[in-house]
Amino acid sequence: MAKKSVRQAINEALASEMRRDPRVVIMGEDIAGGMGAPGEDDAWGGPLGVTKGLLGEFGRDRVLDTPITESAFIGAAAGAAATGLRPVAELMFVDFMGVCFDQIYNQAAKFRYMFGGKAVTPLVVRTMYGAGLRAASQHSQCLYPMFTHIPGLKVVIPSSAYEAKGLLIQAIRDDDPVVFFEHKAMYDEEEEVPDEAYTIPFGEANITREGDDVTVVAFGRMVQFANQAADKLAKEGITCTVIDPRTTSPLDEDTILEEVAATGRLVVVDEASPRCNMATDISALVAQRAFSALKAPVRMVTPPHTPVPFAADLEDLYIPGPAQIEQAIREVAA
Amino acid sequence: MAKKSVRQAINEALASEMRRDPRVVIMGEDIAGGMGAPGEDDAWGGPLGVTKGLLGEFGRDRVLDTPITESAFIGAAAGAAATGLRPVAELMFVDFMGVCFDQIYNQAAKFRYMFGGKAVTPLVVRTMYGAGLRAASQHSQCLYPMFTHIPGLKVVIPSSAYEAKGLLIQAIRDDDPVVFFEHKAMYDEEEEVPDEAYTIPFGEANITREGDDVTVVAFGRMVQFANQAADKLAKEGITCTVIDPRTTSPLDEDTILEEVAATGRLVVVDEASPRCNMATDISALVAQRAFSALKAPVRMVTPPHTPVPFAADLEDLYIPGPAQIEQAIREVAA
Amino acid sequence: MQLSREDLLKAYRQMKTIRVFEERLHDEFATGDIPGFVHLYAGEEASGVGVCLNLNDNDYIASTHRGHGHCIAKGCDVSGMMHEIFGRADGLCGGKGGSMHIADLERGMMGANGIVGGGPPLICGAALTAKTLGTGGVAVAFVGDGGSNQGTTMESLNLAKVWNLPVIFVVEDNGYAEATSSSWAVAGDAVRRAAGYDIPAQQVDGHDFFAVNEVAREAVERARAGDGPSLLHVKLSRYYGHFEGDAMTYRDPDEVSKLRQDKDCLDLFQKRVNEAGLLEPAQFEEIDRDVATLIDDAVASARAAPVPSAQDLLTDVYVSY
Amino acid sequence: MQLSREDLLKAYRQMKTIRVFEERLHDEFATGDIPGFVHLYAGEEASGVGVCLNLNDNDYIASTHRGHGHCIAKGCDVSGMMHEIFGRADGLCGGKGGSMHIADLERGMMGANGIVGGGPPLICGAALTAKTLGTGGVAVAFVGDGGSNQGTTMESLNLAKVWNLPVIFVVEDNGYAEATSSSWAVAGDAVRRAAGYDIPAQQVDGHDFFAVNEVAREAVERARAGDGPSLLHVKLSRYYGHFEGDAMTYRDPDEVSKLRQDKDCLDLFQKRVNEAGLLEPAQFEEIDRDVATLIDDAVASARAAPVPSAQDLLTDVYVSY
Ligand SMILES: Cc1ncc(C[n+]2csc(CCOP(=O)(O)OP(=O)(O)O)c2C)c(N)n1
Ligand SMILES: Cc1ncc(C[n+]2csc(CCOP(=O)(O)OP(=O)(O)O)c2C)c(N)n1
Ligand SMILES: [Mg+2]
Ligand SMILES: [Mg+2]
Repeated sequence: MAKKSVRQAINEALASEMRRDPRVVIMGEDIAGGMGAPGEDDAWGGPLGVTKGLLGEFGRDRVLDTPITESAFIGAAAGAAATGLRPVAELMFVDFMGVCFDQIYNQAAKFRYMFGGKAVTPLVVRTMYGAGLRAASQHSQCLYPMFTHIPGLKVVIPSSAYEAKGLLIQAIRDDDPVVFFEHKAMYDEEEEVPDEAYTIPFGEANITREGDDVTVVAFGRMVQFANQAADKLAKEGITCTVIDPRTTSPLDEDTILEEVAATGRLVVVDEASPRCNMATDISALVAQRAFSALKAPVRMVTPPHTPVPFAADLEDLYIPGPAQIEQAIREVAA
Repeated sequence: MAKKSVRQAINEALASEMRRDPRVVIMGEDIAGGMGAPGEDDAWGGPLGVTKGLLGEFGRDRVLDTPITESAFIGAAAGAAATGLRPVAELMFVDFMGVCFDQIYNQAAKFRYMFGGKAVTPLVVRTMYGAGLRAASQHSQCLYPMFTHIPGLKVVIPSSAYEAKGLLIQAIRDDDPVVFFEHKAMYDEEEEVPDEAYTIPFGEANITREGDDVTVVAFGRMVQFANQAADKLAKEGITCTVIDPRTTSPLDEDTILEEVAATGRLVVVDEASPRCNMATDISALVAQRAFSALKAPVRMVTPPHTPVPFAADLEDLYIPGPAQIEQAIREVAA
Repeated sequence: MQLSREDLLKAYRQMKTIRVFEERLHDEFATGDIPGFVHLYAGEEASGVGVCLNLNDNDYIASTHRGHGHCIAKGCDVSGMMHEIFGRADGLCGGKGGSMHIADLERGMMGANGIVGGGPPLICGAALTAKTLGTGGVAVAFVGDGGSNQGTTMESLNLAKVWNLPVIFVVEDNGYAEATSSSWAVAGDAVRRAAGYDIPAQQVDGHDFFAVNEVAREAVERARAGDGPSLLHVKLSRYYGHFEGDAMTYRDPDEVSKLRQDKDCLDLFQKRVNEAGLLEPAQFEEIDRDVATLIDDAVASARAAPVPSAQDLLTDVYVSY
Repeated sequence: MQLSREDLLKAYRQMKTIRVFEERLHDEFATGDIPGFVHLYAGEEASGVGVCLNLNDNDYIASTHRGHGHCIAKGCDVSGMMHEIFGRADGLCGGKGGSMHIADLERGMMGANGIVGGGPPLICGAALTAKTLGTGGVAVAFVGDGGSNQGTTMESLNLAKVWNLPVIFVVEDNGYAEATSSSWAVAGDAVRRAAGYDIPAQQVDGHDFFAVNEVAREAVERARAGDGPSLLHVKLSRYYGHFEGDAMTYRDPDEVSKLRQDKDCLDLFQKRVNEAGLLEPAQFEEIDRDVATLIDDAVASARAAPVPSAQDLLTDVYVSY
């Protein structure tokens, strides 16, 4: 099997579903690029090149560049989804949700309930998240806890190239509105990814390491850091079960609760701001439903309650890393 | 001391601060009403009459009606706050945050950090939240977990008229951006409220009941339900400490941790949607930092993971009530 | 264009149905049995009906918080609507949506909307679907004068033009957004705003069904021909408060009675049709009787209908979860 | 109006400073030592400087992601800016903001902004402060052609007009938003859009400092006189990619070199001033030398300056918490 980057995996997922279903259209700012300009078409293929090449195969009718009007085009994607298309809209950075969130959480997410079950809204919003690119406070946030908070949305956070392809294909085939989070620092990461289409179901966690001492739950980019910490500690005889829930909504509660029942210890790693985030969500789940199994305090590893700083040294301190995870594991294992 | 409604308490807080400080201005859709219309000025005084009468005393220069453009006027309030005014902007229903959230969380909340500590942004956003008025999915949400998630914001949820007045005056005098949540079903509730101005500091929880068996943490309208449940159970000899944190950001962690240390049992009551909400936030805090004191699983009492339904019976089922709180307390006390 | 007798009858029936529906809701609301926020469309009937008479089930509309009239004009089941507004299990949305969220996607009605300016982006999407799948459909966004100031609306004008979508924006300017006059809150005007996006636009007297119907026909034809979006600035009047419970002190005390006397769209319609001898008085009377029965029955059956059951709280959040 | 020699010298010095600052950043970025996203203003200098020459410290501007030029034109400390862009502890924002968030409220610079369309609402607020406190100040929002499509921008036009605020909206139309041409993405045009809100507006050649300065003066005077907002549609050119790293394949290969040759705002300025005999060549040369030294020193000292220390991560979130 060929090694492919996260970027390529996502691109393949989009291409395969566009080939398969003529109702799938993609849209976003410069997802092709070059509209009205004298030079090349498909000049950008997305701000970081993720959608490059799709214009050539599918044309301007299905690869839709947009003006900078997130409310209008994310809302249009929602409206198109409710009327027969299966749009994949790109919200370039999730940080920009503040100019268009209404169309996602009050419109797309609630159609089905408000309309008494009569709406089907197969919308996918792809979006970039996360720190690490020195992109500062307004281009580095995670914000997936806010989407997870909203009933009616599904939220996907792939942790690798293989995961990204399978989960994105699932998202496009899914009949509910899905927000798909791509970590901007992960696009170049490679692993083996099949050429053909495959799906990874939502709400089924992936256990990336098995161990006896501590259960570690981590999301997105944090999964690899958790694995690194686990690998290191394994050499000292502290073994961890590392869980990648893949989707925060739906959440595979059973796997988390079972694994905590087995180890009796929990560390949750979340790159999002610490208040009302996924670390609190998982910790609370366990404190309510696996309390009797717990042998030690739950430990949350998150950034501090600050905006994301610009300066490299500060940003590196801000992001939870393998060292902090390692220390948290040691603490609960002690 | 005179009994006053929450509505009147808020109105008095605004009036007292506008009298005290000419830099305080208020703005919002129909906070006075009647602009350009042939009939009465101050025709509405806010959609539910909360700001009624302020126009007469302070005039159109300080009581600013706005077009329906939340991004523009909430952003204007943020910009005005950063340049010398102390604006109190009304976001009529917090459900509308989706059309203007950027100006709150990417602009106002982050100025100080992004600008290296050189900005001061004394902005208050007053907003209505909560279910109970049959206002359906887009006019009944809580959403305060999303604001709590954002570093740089302070979040206030008063639980009564007395609390509302003191906390709002504090909010207006505070130098950071504050979002002030008013439960739409509580405006007519009365209690004794002093005529003069007073402040209630942020980050200091209020213990509304003291007991030995269970610690109950509740927010906003849920505080009274928690007290009702506690009163009822007290007659059976199950006594509760009920904590109203008053502000979710900053959060009085110490009081919560101390009280849980004393009772060993925790119930958290939150009207917000259950994922990544304040119930998970408090539960996780306790599971991490007061674990050894815990004698029973933490219990969260929240609505289900659904939008708010319209039909009265469904909405009544949706909202966490005293009966559910009572049952949760019984469970953890057992 | 001269409308067929059939169309005239349909138009009158719909306008009358809306009127009686809304006046009845006004009374029922006063009994305390209707929950929540209710915004009545009475007085504005010629707009919704005048526009929607040009549409079919293949076409979509997106409505506002003041949505009952648009629903009826687009062909939603009137009894189902009444049941919905009373919060009944067999309402159009199972009692989960209520007045502010009535929708019927099968009729091309994408929902009333609790968010001012919520509809225009959605309707761009319906238009995109029509364009992409070649359904021949068009899409209409109704928006108030107040809603015309929302950024979402203005962004949608630009997007519809840039994407050349079959959209008609109908700005229903009833002079007020809540208690605020549009003469104050709307700088410039809608027609000139549309010109700023190169979108053809016209102002029209919204009390005059025929005028609305005519400009709407042109706009719909333009859209169907692939010639892109249009905007109609419809000037009209609402007879009741912003929502039920509004004392309307911001209006002249006799403003509404004068409007009812001089500008009533139903009166104007009848007068015009009578003068031209297009329909018989008896035909109006028959419709009036039908409508009265329809609304009476709708209220009676809504009052008698069962409310949702407890398990309904948890359903319809996702297709699968 | 004929500018004073002092103003001419100031204008040239600022434009030149911006140019050299940006070209140097372009080179420094290539070394890999500048973190993050950097958007250069080179080519657009006549706009920021032409506008801001009419302003003083009492006035505010809100900028965009492409903010360096506006900062310099508004009088921010150039060395402090360079330190900030390098992420140094003694940068204008303590290294926490970087290129996309440089601000200096004391100079009336409300920040570059990472959110397209983020600035116009904020500037309405600065204008409200000026109006409410009677400071006599005015407020300028810079926004790109792309940003002119954001709902926040259009809402701000309406609010500024309705509140009669002393605001000037400056739409800097460099022909592109990222890789998308404004001729495609902007339906209609900015001047006609402004007319839709009854806001006086003018298009102006943004390569011509004098033209910009003149229309901006009128707009600023209108604002100071209490006559409300104006809009300027400034047509200009950017010399580098959207951000550093952009290969610009969407442009004609020789587009920029032609622009540099025919339309360079610094060249046009010098030519005009020389022809009119307003300044001596030696004066330009002196400024050029000063600027070269200023930027050299700024880079050298930025490179040598300490980075923030660990505890800085946690400060400046709140005034008190
Ligand atoms: C985003 C948003 N802001 C504010 C409101 C509250 N609100 C509901 S209707 C309304 C007035 C709308 O006026 P207009 O668009 O003219 O419609 P009309 O009521 O006159 O039909 C307002 C302010 C809302 N529902 N959504
Ligand atoms: C709300 C939002 N949407 C998208 C972006 C990504 N983005 C940054 S700059 C830019 C293009 C802006 O174009 P224009 O306004 O013309 O300014 P220019 O770059 O040409 O100076 C885009 C799309 C953003 N930062 N914010
Ligand atoms: Mg109106
Ligand atoms: Mg541009």
